[in-house]
Amino acid sequence: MSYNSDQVARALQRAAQQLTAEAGRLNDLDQAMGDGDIGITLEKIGIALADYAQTEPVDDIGKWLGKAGMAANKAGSSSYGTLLATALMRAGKAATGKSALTDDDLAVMFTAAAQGMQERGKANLGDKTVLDAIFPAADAFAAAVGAGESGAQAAAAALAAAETGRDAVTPLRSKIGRASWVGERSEGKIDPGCEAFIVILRALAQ
Amino acid sequence: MSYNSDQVARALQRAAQQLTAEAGRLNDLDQAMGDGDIGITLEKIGIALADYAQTEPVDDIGKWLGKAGMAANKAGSSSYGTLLATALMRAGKAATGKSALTDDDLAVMFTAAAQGMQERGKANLGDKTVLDAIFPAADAFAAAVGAGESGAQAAAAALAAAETGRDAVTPLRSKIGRASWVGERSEGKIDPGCEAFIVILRALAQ
Amino acid sequence: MKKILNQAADFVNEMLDGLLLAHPDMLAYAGDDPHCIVRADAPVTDKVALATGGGSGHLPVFLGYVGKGMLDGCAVGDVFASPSSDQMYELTKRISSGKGVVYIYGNYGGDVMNFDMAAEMAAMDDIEVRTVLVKDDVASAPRAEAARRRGVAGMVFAFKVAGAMADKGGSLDDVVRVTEKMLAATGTMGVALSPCTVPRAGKPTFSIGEGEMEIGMGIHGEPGMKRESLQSADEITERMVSAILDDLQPDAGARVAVMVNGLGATPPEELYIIYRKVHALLDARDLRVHRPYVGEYATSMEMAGASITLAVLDDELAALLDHPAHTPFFMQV
Amino acid sequence: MKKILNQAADFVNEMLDGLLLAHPDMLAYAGDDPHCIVRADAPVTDKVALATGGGSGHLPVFLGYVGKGMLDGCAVGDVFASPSSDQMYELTKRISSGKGVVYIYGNYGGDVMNFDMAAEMAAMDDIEVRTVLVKDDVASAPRAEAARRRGVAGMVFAFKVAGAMADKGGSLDDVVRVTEKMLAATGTMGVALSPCTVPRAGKPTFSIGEGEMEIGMGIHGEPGMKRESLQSADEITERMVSAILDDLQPDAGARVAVMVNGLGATPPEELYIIYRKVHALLDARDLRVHRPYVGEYATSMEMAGASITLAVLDDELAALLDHPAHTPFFMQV
Ligand SMILES: Nc1ncnc2c1ncn2[C@@H]1O[C@H](COP(=O)(O)OP(=O)(O)O)[C@@H](O)[C@H]1O
Ligand SMILES: Nc1ncnc2c1ncn2[C@@H]1O[C@H](COP(=O)(O)OP(=O)(O)O)[C@@H](O)[C@H]1O
Ligand SMILES: [Mg+2]
Ligand SMILES: [Mg+2]
Ligand SMILES: [Mg+2]
Ligand SMILES: [Mg+2]
Repeated sequence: MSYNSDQVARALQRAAQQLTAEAGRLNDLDQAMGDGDIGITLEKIGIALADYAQTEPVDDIGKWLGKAGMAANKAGSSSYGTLLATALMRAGKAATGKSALTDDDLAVMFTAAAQGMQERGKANLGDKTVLDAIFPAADAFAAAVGAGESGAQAAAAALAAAETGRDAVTPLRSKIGRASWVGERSEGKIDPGCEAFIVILRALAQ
Repeated sequence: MSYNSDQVARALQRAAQQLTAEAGRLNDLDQAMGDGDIGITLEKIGIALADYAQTEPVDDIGKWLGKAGMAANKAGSSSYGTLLATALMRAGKAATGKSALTDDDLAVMFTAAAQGMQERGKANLGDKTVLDAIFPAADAFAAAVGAGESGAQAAAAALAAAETGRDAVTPLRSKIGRASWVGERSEGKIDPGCEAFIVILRALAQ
Repeated sequence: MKKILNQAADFVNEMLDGLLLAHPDMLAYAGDDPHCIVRADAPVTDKVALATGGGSGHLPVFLGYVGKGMLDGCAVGDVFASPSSDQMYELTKRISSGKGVVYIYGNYGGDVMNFDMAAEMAAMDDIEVRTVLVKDDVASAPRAEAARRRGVAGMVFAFKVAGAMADKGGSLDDVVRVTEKMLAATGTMGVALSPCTVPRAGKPTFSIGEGEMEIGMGIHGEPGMKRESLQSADEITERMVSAILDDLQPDAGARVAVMVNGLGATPPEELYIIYRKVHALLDARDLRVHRPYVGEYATSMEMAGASITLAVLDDELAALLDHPAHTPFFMQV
Repeated sequence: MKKILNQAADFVNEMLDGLLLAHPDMLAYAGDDPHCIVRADAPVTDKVALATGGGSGHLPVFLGYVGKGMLDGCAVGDVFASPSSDQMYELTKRISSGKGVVYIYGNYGGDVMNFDMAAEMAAMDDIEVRTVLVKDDVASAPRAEAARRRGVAGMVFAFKVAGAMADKGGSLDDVVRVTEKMLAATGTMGVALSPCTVPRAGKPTFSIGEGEMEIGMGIHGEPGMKRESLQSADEITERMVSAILDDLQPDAGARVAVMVNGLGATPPEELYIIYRKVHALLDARDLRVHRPYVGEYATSMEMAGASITLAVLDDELAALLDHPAHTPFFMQV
């Protein structure tokens, strides 16, 4: 299946609105083992991106996504905000020049986004960060697309993989970022970055 | 009746102990319309006076009371502490050279104490201060002694007059000191200084 | 009560010990009683000596302003309690260099009674003592009863001009004159959002709801004139500034010194939000800010809230305010 | 949430406005974005420029240290949130005078990622940027994982020596060298007694019982390493000093700079009670206090608690620490 620029803009808008809607819940997760601002950041980013998606006409989808990343960084630049901005910029870079996207394109962009987050934040898998949700999700998406499944099926597989990834690290102790400083008290608590990523993915998959 | 130096020392000790015992309750009164320290002050003074009365032998009762006043001022020098110290010093001055006290002496000392408080604090009757308890009490004491009543009867009359004085000003607005700054909120609240004086008087009268 | 302390009874003495260990170049004990503290170089020859005193729990008030260009000594009471007349008298003897001593302190019953007693004792030693009472809190009584007003943050301006005049070699009369002139032109008003706890009492001075504030509170954790629902920073500021200006009645074009003072728990961020509005309000009335002081100058331990002090300056007062000073809590070059 | 503010969303911008209105002689906006603030006289010719940045809510950190003898500029984020890489980049261009720029800031993910991005952008303009990360909190990770430690009050010592070296005309290498040397010899630890509230969040960062404290907390209202029952000032101090000295391992006889820092609501009285014990503990280990700083240097709005920072000095560091500085919140002559 192929997605036109309108569909891409609407998908970004859905994700943006969902971040705003779930900001409070996400913030509570960050309050439990961080500084309680991921929701504040994501609300600001959600508002900025919804505005961007509504007002900025899409021509080159790649460039459009890249600029969305820059708008996100301006709006909210906590760790997660910056990682999200980087992911958007990298996904955009992987789609430069395109006016429509295939499922294969999406798979490539998904992986580029994950790698961008990894390079910017220098965390490892298992450190209990968003990486533990986005990498399995990107892999599952690519595998499903490779196996000829539909975009919707691939998205469902990615979502399931992200949730499994999130749950797998929940019992662990955070090894990087603010949550690492609360030590053993991070054990058993959901990583807010994983959860925020799932919120985004669910909105995109709709 | 006549009181020897032992009895005077024991009376001071009783008053001192009672101040310490009732410090918490008195403090709550000051908290309601002042800065919540009259009990702290009176506890410190109570401890210092109890110690003084126990260790300092009485020879000249007047001088002994004067020095008790100085010890009180060192121990606690809030408004009430200073007024109490002044009262002790003035009562002492009125009894200089005596090794025993008559009820007439007590009447004179009582009035000197009240006047000392008035001169030091420059308040007027009706301002809602300790003066509104001590002046009626001193007057009642002198009147009873003048009418040939016993010391115990005179003390009971003084106590009743102090209580009536306290109750008469309770509905009023404080006109001087910290309580005056809470304005109308002082109305209906018992003046802690009146109450503290009644505690002392009751202990002395025993 | 949630405080970092050892025994409540040792609170003041240990605080003093820490202060003197940290600032041995600036402060010294006057003698055996740790509650009498003087400039390290006291007595300063041929200078009018300035003394203050009052309860603890207000740092930088009072002790924090002892030093070059400000005060010569301070008698320190227990938390929110007056020091004793003996302590004030000892202090007076220790700082006097023969040019006279000025007592500058807040108008509180206990302090007034004890300083008056100390002045009587000092007179017997032929030390000339003059008293200037600080009564800057416009909320504590109407102008007609100004003698009843209490002293709050405005006392810092009094210390500053008195200290500068003494530092410049002014006479006893000069020092008293400029201090009184400054105070006649100074007004303060405050709001409290939370109470504080006297260590020995162990419970808060008052209780207050989440959405309430005390208007016109003092710096001893005492409640204010009125309790109201919490307003915005701009509304609170406008209210305080109006009350002070109504009281001071400055001429248009006048220079005004401004102090936005935190009571303890209120962060500098909020003080600057207040200052922003003060500045705008003065601007709108054609008043010029001469020297803004934003920070903690007179506190009530961990109380949340703020006060605003305005002082209308003439050339002499402005110059005295600008004079350098160097104390543990106040530095101006 | 009990704060003096207008709209939570305006908290930072109004605070900045107030700060710049109060200190026009010292601070200026770098351009149109109010979150980029520079020394009033920036760029300073022929001087290595120093930039910092981070979330708001920590005054005097970060902005309060911009000024003569310290920093050239600061990128200001929302409360406890990193400023953006764009803002840092704009700031960098505005303060650079060609001798290089040093970024000195706390080791927090958001800040690191954004400052790294800013440095990449500046490199394209041929501005040489070097980074020194502050990681002084010994409680945030064991020494073996020191790279993971967060930056807290010790950053003030880093600003101080870097600023002094730059002020004295040092090269980019010199500035980086002394800043790294200072930080290698600096350790901090803190305790929190109460949380704080981010205005936009509207509820406290954590909840804590009457008799509890958080050991080893950060300055963002985040909980600490452990929750324990509240101890006495001496016990808390002993615990913090031991942890830092175990980490720094100073030689007997060494000179140590000391900072006893209040987190916001803790009054100076309590800080001096802590200082008293720090002094005694250092004395007992034959360590000499070089320069005690007692006050609020790095805060978390209205959080109650304190941190202790120790820095082992050699002659060069001691001289740099003693160098004069003059900023809105820090003055040394
Ligand atoms: N270095 C990193 N690499 C990848 N993810 C990270 C990193 N640091 C933090 N995160 C993610 O970001 C989330 C926290 O985001 P946020 O609240 O914005 O961080 P902060 O407030 O510490 O800047 C964490 O739950 C984690 O998933
Ligand atoms: N000027 C005064 N003259 C007489 N009594 C006074 C005066 N000021 C205060 N008082 C009495 O002292 C009591 C308060 O005592 P205290 O708590 O020691 O005062 P503060 O804390 O204001 O120094 C009041 O209840 C009142 O009875
Ligand atoms: Mg966070
Ligand atoms: Mg009282
Ligand atoms: Mg009192
Ligand atoms: Mg954050």
